[in-house]
Amino acid sequence: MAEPAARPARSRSRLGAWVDHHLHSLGASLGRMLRRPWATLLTVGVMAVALSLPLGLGLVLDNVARLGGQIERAREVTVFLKQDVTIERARALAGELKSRPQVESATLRTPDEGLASLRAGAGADLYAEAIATVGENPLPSVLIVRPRGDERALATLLEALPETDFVQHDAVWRDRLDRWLAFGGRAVWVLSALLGLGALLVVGNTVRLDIQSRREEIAILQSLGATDGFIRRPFLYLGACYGLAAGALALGLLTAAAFALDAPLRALAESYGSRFALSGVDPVRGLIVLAVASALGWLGAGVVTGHFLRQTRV
Amino acid sequence: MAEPAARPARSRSRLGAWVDHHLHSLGASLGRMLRRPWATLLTVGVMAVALSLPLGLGLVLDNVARLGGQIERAREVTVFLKQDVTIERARALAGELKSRPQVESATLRTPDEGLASLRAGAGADLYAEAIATVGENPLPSVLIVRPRGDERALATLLEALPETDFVQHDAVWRDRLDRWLAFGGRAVWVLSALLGLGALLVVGNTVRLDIQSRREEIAILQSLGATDGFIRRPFLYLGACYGLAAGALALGLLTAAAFALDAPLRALAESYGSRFALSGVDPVRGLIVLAVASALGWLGAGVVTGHFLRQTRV
Amino acid sequence: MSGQGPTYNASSRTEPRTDAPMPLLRFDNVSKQYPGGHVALSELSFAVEPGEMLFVTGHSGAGKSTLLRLIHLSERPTRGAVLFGERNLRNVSGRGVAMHRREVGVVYQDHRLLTDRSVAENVALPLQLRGLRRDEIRKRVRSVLDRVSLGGRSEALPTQLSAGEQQRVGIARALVGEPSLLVADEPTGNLDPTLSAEIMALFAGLPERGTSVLVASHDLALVKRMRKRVLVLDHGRLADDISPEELADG
Amino acid sequence: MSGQGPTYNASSRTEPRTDAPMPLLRFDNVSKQYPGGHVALSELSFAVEPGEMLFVTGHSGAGKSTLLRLIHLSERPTRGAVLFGERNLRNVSGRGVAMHRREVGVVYQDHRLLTDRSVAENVALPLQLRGLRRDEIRKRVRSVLDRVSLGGRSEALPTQLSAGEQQRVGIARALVGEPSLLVADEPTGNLDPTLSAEIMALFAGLPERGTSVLVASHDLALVKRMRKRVLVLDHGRLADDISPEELADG
Ligand SMILES: Nc1ncnc2c1ncn2[C@@H]1O[C@H](COP(=O)(O)OP(=O)(O)OP(=O)(O)O)[C@@H](O)[C@H]1O
Ligand SMILES: Nc1ncnc2c1ncn2[C@@H]1O[C@H](COP(=O)(O)OP(=O)(O)OP(=O)(O)O)[C@@H](O)[C@H]1O
Ligand SMILES: [Mg+2]
Ligand SMILES: [Mg+2]
Repeated sequence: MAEPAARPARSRSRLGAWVDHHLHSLGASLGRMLRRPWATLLTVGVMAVALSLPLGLGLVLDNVARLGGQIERAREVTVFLKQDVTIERARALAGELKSRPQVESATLRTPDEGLASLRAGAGADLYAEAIATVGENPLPSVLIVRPRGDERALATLLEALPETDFVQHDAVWRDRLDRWLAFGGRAVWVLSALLGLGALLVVGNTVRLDIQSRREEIAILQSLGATDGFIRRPFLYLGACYGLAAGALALGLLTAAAFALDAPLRALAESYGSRFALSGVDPVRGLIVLAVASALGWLGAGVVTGHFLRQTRV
Repeated sequence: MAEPAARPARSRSRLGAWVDHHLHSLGASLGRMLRRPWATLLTVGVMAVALSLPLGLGLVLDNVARLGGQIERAREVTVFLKQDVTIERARALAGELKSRPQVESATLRTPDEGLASLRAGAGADLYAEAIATVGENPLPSVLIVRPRGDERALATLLEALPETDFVQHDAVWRDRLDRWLAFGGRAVWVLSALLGLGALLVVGNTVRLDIQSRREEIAILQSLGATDGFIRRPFLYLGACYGLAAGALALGLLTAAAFALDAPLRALAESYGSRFALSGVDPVRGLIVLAVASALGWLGAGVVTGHFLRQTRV
Repeated sequence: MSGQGPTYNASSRTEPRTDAPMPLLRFDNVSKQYPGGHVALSELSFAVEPGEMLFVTGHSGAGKSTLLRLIHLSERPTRGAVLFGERNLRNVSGRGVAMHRREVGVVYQDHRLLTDRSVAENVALPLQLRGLRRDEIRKRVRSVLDRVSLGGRSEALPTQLSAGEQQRVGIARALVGEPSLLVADEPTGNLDPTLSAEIMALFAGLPERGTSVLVASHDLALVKRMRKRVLVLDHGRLADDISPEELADG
Repeated sequence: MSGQGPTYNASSRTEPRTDAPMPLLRFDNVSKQYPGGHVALSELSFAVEPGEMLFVTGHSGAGKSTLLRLIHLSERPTRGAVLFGERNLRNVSGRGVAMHRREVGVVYQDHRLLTDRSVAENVALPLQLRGLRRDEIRKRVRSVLDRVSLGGRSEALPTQLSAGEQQRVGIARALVGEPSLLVADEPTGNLDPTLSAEIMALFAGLPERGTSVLVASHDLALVKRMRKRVLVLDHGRLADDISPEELADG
């Protein structure tokens, strides 16, 4: 068969032409996006929303867990001793408890100390004020025990002490928070999967419609001997560009939201006496988000283009 | 000029043809949606998300406000009387307060009653238990006053009474809730506007791409003498259908979410001793949502089609 | 052939004559320059009588399609006026454009069929746009498809047709509305000689039915055989206006 | 003209002969029935030698375009085999289809140009697909556009061209890759007689440059003038296979 005379030039410039073509595809994809700024903004915006919802929820949960962690680190079991236990006995008990392996620390709060702290924080509690105005000190000695490991076992143990009147610990509250956090974590995963799929669909749909409106062009290129790879490439780049832009937009939105919420939340937390600063998206996670978003875009474009190309088989 | 011979038949069947054409346009729009079920699902899905976010947030705020309202209705000003005020004097004071126009009701809680209620709710409060175990009753008499109108003025008034030791009311907490609710309400409006615009854009973009891939067809119809109305109509129907479907989906999503959240929320509320049931979307609001969504779809399609048609002017 | 410049086969119509019958179509010193700067037509003047059939011919790029586009309002002239009956097309806009196009049947050089509708549906379009009843439409479509020898393929899609068949669908679509003027751009470019002759015979019969016909064609053999008036374009200028009598003589 | 049924202008090639030079293209009892049930080609057999130029003619709907589509792998035969050199096109799929199409230049009846790229970019496509260097591409495109008299319009968009100009862009695009076979579907349907003759002369010069040429055309006058081998199709059957000598005699 007569070979086209171009053969020698062909191998010489293969790599150059390959790079050329890839750069051209990338440039064409960017060009297509920029030539239709509104449509691009829309696609990217919708994708960014889809990406930022699970990201945002994830951040909220992170912060709540961090708050929970702070509380957990400060968790305490409060042991109210019987009225007839002397301060000396109480002090000895505290020393004894401290030596146990399940106990991190044990502090005694005498009735006098209790009254003093009540006076200092006056008005915070309905009856505390009332007690504070009473002449006689009706308060018992209190041991504040910080557990090492599971505090529920320790609480049962402390309750069994003969000196103990009753034991108070915040297991119920913490159980509840843990359960909500676990639920929230699962919700984030489900939401991430769903909205990740959504992002994929958004890119896929955009690329699909793009292909639809260019099917004539694609048919012509195919009739001139364009391979599937050649046809597919610009769409893949387009998808990845959409994904990247959407990821960047999502990060921007989250950072803006975190920035806007930080001051009021800080103020709110302070008004409850807590010192809490919102943590935003760290750079590593940001890069991961960008990579995943680009990959989703690429994937969505690839699936749709592949589907279309299979339909054009003769 | 020679008139087409069809003229007589024309006027006879004008209305029929008009109805025919509208039905055909509607049918064609539905057909286009059904022939591309995935793309349709995607468009409708994205629009539904855009619609359900502000709707969902609105529902949440509604419920919170309702909760806040319940609390408000149960709002009380608690007046701690001085230790030296006798029960008789306290009872007389309660009677006197009840006759004032700013006061809805005033109830006396004697020290004994206070102690009894403390014993009943033992363990709930750190020092309450301690007091409850004390032999002597250190508690003062307490008046629980339910205000009519602004309770802050009443609180100031009550504080000025010679018998009053101090006054407690939940103005700070309620102020905070009110401010959050107001903020939330504004956020819902902004979000509604933004995401309503988003829904418009989604439909607009879908219709735009649809037009893009049919511009050849449109050009041919125009060259045969199709009016702008004729060209526009199927797209308008398409937009309205998208909007309607998206509205219905959004309502479905919200109802499902409300249903899924109702049981755990109810359990949670009960564990805090509250009796709270989530309220969902009522039918009237549902119809409004459907109408607005359809209108948004119609509008989005109209804007885009109009823009396209202006470009094809000779 | 007559000399250079526009000449008219009947009386001269450069100055309006109130007593003469109104020409169906009149070009008055029309020039067309495309946005790129390309001058496709320059200072073109001629008139077409109701019930006339004539040809436009000229080399590739001479401006034949441009001339037809001006009549059909797909393009606007840069200078000069195109008059359709009493209507100056310069003043037609918006809805008027659509209404004007319904009065002019067009056969495009590239067919321009809707690929997702059957042959019958394509041909029915002009009637649907006018709001005719369905049974009326069906009857007319059937009859016109028979006239272009496509009666058997009315349910096929355009993509399932050969180029010549597509061209005949385009012709049928232009005919079905019984327009007062039919403009056809190379209507036999994809037809074999036998079919070309048939279609030309069909066109030649239209003036009797009240439709004037303007055909752009390269096919000089065909044009000469028809013995109709011929406008010859050369680089956008009217190089010649040959009457049927001259053709018979030559 | 010879009688009915397939006849070959050189020796008979129905039975393979190992000593004879391999034909460039061979149809072996090829039939094509479109999904709708329409039989476009039936039991077609013929061969094309390397360096040969021949015409396919026949009425509208005879199957000319279908025949060319089979060569170019736009369609697959229902029965029979199409061989391109040693390659049985039945066994070509996937990437092979693309590679095959690069070896065959095609001129489409409906031009099929990319409307958003300039004339030069359209013509450059086949070379870009083969990965040629940019300056090489530019040089070749310029030369081929000159050969179809479009040197001055290389920066225009296809929509800014007349139909005949578009057709010549399509021809240039098919020529630029110097394919081993050029198939052209009605390449002069939109060209005036002078240009048609020029293009045909250009085609006639291709066999010397190593490109065989297969042209489908209705234009019997043109076909006869060329004095090349002519395949006559009639309702999908090979009605005649006329050698140049026979044409010279007739
Ligand atoms: N995709 C298709 N599906 C069904 N039938 C088709 C298809 N393409 C072509 N045909 C039919 O096959 C027959 C041959 O078509 P083809 O296009 O090969 O004819 P042709 O000789 O090129 O005609 P023309 O000169 O009009 O271009 C025609 O009757 C046509 O209707
Ligand atoms: N949209 C356009 N923009 C710029 N130039 C154009 C446009 N359309 C046509 N032209 C140019 O105007 C000239 C006349 O074009 P036209 O299509 O009228 O020619 P034609 O006589 O119909 O030719 P053909 O016989 O090849 O169809 C050509 O040189 C063409 O390049
Ligand atoms: Mg033309
Ligand atoms: Mg053909």
